[in-house]
Amino acid sequence: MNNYLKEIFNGLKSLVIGLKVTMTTMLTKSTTIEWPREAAPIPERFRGHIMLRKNEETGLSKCIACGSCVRACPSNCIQVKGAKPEGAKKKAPILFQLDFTKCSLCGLCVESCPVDAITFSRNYALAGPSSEPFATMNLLAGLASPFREESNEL
Amino acid sequence: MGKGSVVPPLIHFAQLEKVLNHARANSLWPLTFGLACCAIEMMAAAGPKFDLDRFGAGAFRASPRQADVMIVAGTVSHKMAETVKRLYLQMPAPKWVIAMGNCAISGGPFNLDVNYSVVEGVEQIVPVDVYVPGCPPRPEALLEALLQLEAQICGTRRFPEPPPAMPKVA
Amino acid sequence: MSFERFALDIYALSFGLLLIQLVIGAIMAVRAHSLVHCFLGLVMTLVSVAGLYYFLGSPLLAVMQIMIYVGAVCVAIAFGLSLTRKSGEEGTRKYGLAVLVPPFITCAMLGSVLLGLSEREWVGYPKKIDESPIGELLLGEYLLPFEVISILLTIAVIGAISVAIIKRD
Amino acid sequence: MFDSQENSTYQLEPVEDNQFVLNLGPQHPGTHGVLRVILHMDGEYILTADPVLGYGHRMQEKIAENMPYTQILPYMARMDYLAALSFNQAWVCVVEKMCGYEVPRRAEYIRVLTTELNRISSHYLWFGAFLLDLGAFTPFLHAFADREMILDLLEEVTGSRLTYCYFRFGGVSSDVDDSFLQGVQDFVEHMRSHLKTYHELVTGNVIFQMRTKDVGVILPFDTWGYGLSGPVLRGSGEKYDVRISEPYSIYPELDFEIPVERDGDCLARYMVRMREVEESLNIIQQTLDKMPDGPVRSKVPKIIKPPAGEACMAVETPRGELMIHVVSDGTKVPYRVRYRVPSFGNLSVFSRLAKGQLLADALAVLGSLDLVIPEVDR
Amino acid sequence: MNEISILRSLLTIVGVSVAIGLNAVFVVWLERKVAGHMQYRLGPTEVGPKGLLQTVADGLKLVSKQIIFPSAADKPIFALAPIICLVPVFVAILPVPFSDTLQGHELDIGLLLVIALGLLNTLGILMAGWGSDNKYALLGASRAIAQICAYKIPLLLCILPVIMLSGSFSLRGIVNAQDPVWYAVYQPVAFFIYIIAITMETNRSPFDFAEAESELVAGFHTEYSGMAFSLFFLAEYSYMFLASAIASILFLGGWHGPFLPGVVWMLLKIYFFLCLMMWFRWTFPRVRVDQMLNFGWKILLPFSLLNFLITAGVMAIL
Amino acid sequence: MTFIEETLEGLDISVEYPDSALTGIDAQAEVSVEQIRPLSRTLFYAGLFLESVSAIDLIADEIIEGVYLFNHYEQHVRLKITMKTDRTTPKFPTIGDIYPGAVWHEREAGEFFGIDFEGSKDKRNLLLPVETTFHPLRKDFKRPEQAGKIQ
Repeated sequence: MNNYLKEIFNGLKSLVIGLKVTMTTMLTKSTTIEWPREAAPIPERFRGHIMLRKNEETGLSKCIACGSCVRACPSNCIQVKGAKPEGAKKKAPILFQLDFTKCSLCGLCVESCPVDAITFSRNYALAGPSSEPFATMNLLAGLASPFREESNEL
Repeated sequence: MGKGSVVPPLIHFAQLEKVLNHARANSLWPLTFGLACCAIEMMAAAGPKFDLDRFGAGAFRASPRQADVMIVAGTVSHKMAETVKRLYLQMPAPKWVIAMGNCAISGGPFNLDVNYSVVEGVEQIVPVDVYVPGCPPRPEALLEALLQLEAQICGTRRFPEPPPAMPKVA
Repeated sequence: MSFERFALDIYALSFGLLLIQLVIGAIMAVRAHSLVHCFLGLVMTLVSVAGLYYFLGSPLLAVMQIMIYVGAVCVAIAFGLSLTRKSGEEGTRKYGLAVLVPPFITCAMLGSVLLGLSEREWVGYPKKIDESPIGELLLGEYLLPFEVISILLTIAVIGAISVAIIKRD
Repeated sequence: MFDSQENSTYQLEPVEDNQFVLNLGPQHPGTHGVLRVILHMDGEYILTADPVLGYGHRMQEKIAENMPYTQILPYMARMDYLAALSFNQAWVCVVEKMCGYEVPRRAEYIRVLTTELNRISSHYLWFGAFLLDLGAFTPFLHAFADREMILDLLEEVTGSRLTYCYFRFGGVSSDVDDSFLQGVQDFVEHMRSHLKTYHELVTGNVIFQMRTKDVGVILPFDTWGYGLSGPVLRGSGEKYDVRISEPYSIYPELDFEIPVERDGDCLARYMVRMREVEESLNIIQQTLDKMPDGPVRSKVPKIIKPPAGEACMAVETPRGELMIHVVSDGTKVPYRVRYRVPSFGNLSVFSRLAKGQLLADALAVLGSLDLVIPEVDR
Repeated sequence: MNEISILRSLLTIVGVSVAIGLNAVFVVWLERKVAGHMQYRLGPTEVGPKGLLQTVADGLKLVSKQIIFPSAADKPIFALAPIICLVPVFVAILPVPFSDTLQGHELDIGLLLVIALGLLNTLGILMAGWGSDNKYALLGASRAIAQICAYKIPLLLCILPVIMLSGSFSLRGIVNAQDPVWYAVYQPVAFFIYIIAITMETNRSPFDFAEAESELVAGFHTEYSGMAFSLFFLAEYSYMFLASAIASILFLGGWHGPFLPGVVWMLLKIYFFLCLMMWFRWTFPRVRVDQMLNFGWKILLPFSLLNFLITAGVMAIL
Repeated sequence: MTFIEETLEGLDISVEYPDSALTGIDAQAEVSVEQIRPLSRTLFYAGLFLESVSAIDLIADEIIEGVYLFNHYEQHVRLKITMKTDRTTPKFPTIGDIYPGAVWHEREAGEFFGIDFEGSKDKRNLLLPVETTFHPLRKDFKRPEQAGKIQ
């Protein structure tokens, strides 16, 4: 009998302690960030889809179309075609297409690039009514993300 | 209406339909349905930091009968394809589908030469309204997909465009 | 048409609807193929009877009817249903002379009721009945039978539980 | 083969009069993903439970046979997305073992630090999901609020929130900075004090105790018969943890306990995991204190060709022992890779545990096993 | 009977419907807000000011959604179940006095009526579970039937002392009988058990077996969509409202209170109970079915019986 | 005398001890098909747990090699047992009645390599759909035509 009452009492006590926790939570400030009205900070190393870096002098991409990123990619999502423009010493890409819908964001292509021409964009909220734009991303056009540009700058 | 909603509305008045569309757009109850990695980000989107419930989409329903939007979050295998289809058919019209993550869009990193098990794109099974690429996409991307779906239903976008990525301030 | 008359019509109409509901429920209770339909027919009948009590000026009886029959008895039956091994179809129905028994009983009862009523006067509204004597009688003069009945019910419940437990093992 | 009628071709055992078949999953809130369990039930009691796997099968072993060693890395994270870093670690360690690569000490410390953070985040998600199975919603989001802190920290170094691809052969892909270490330090302090509220909200709760105590008891005989590992095993009194028994990385230099409970029920498994969180905080604190300076990546050849032969490497993931068995034929593609995943063994004991249980209890047991279905299915 | 009484009845019906609807809209919103803040979140914010229109949007959406009848369903039963669930509340709320003047219909036996009609909810759940031809729904329904046995008897045994103390079955009479001191003071044990019992009665967590999401997907309403589902939703919140109103009448002195008008006091007390139930729901894990039955029979029943006997003894002596 | 030697005493099995620092395997042995059942029974009573049952398709030699990995909770010895069978009709005896956890491993190896585990009560596919007939982990496996597509 004593045990029975004790059990009930302890049980009730534990329930009250639980209620106290939720009540304190209720009174503390919520951690919600009201996106899209405000934005959470995105770390510097954030991996969006890849994009090409601009060569500051020429304004063209740094890419030399060596194809090492194509070889490094586990899921075959990069297509590069290069050609030697007339009078130039190095090859330059004429097509640099990314199939972002196959990418796993591993970063192996960025690491494999010998001239540091690839980097991660900072597009963190991509969505669209069709998968086509994501499957055929022409990274040479504009030398930035084909989506909103302003979000690419650090 | 979602791409796959075959049942026409019971009543059709332009003004009423407009009001109803706004109601639908602001109360998109997702189906509790996770397939793989992206499901965790889907949960994170419902979690405290991002809180899907702000847009009225936090009421995850376990029964497809009560859900409005199916978030296909993860890899769809051939074994699972039948179930995905059936779940979609079990949902009452009007209904929508969000393909979340690269696996759901095209098979993603598993879309390989040796592939024998993964369906390359959930659009083969169900009509998709919004695609969210990423592996996995950040929860913001799912929120953005939801807002885009909302805009699709209403015809106008009520919310601001996604803000640019802010660096962390030390 | 006077308002009085209108109200009386509404009254009569609801009464009639209740009666129809009662009959439908009763038929469903005996004729339905699935056990659950029978059960729901029974519930319908009992609720309609409660409605009749209310219309006949005894809300207490009506409420008690719902509480005891719909609440207690029907829940017990529903409990029984969920314990039954096989739900749904029974075997083939056999009709014989037995088919004549219900009509006979029905006619006899209807006749006696009509006979009894024929000497009464039809009234528009029932008189409000004072229910307090029921309580006084139950807890005074008839206390012993009342208690015996409740003990019987308790025993029945305990018996039902023990039967269920034995079946589970 | 791709006939979609597969569901109807299952040969079910005949159902007796008073029994029925309940199909739990593949979409069911209690199965944590795409697991399907065919239950034969008598009322609320389960007679037999037959898990059906493969709804998340992603050909991991076949992919590994067709990819160079480096390119398998991102796939490891997708196998167990909750403990991506442990899986990363297993893969880089096994290749390093085969090729004999050196790993700088700072890299090892960073690996352990991030892996243990990952372990805590995995345990928090489990905590939330388990309580969700028991019908409590709030602990789930409390755990998520704290988990977000870890994800923020890890995103800062790895660049992704969930499917990290951070470790490389001979080190890690990038160094950590002081602000990250400070952030971890703050997190450890916050968590040490905040863990108390978890115990107040859940552990002490009488309903929680009633739901988990003496439910789903794993008998000692079953532990090795089914090849259990991880907290599921340690909840049954076996002190087996790869970090101690087959030490790898810098674990021998660290001082930590392996929590063990004797009862083998859901509560024991719960307690093991909660105590493991504390131990992980301990480990993280030690790595922070001892963090050496130096490079984080040693030179390794670009194309990796391990000598012909084989190697086994086991690591302790949050769910138990992950063992990778690689057979190399000397080319740049492995000949055969076998993943021995912890949840596979842990799930196989479920049909034994569910027998004779109530449906609610069986789901609690399923939750307490901490399953990641794509890991089971690979 | 005259025109005024008819008008009064019509007004009552309209008033009750509006009150129940508005209350459900508000309580659902409140619940989502409370849940959000208990979980470091915000809850609905974007639809209407502070998300107040969220439930309106949900309601409109549900109304305009397709209703699916499962092919093997027992159609009449399936269709009737949500109505059976909801209608009794409308009747049961009639005798509830919200203030000295605001009452649908004064009835001597108001309390009995409320108790009797409270039982019909379970019938609706049973019909829903049976009619939808779904094993989860059927399990949910059979759980609801088992549950009713566990809470109903302690519930009645807690109401009995109140009836004995006030000597009335009329809700108005009970309120007036506790003019200076609330019965919650005289009857703390009964009050406490009553709160637990109404949590069980309204199928709220930690006793929400009939729809236990992590076990039975959505329990008895697994197969219901659109409008039919929203009726169940409405019924649940209306039952909560009704149970809270009865609780405040029985134990907290109904509309009595200083300074503010009676209706405000009554609503405050009702919302106190509603918030309490939400607080429980968002804190506790679910109890197991057999544990709940044990709890009902082994803890609630003896205590309420003891309380009842002691009350009777004390009253006999005094 | 090491733990493994002690355990395997009396069974006619020659055990090798590779360098465990390099391979992670403490002991390995190749056995004949008849020996696996008595061996695994001995191992079970010695308390070794089953890490994995799998196979390797050695297509050059036209054989399939079964690989059984055992370990011990307290002694920490990883024991690798291998067996060979021919590639056209691969057959192994089941150990599922000795190690209950082996059933799933055997079902998996069965569907992936087409190995018949004789005596096993449960030979259904584990991960692939039940009606699948190909064996994806065989080296000569070609991607089926309809893979990835749904009609």
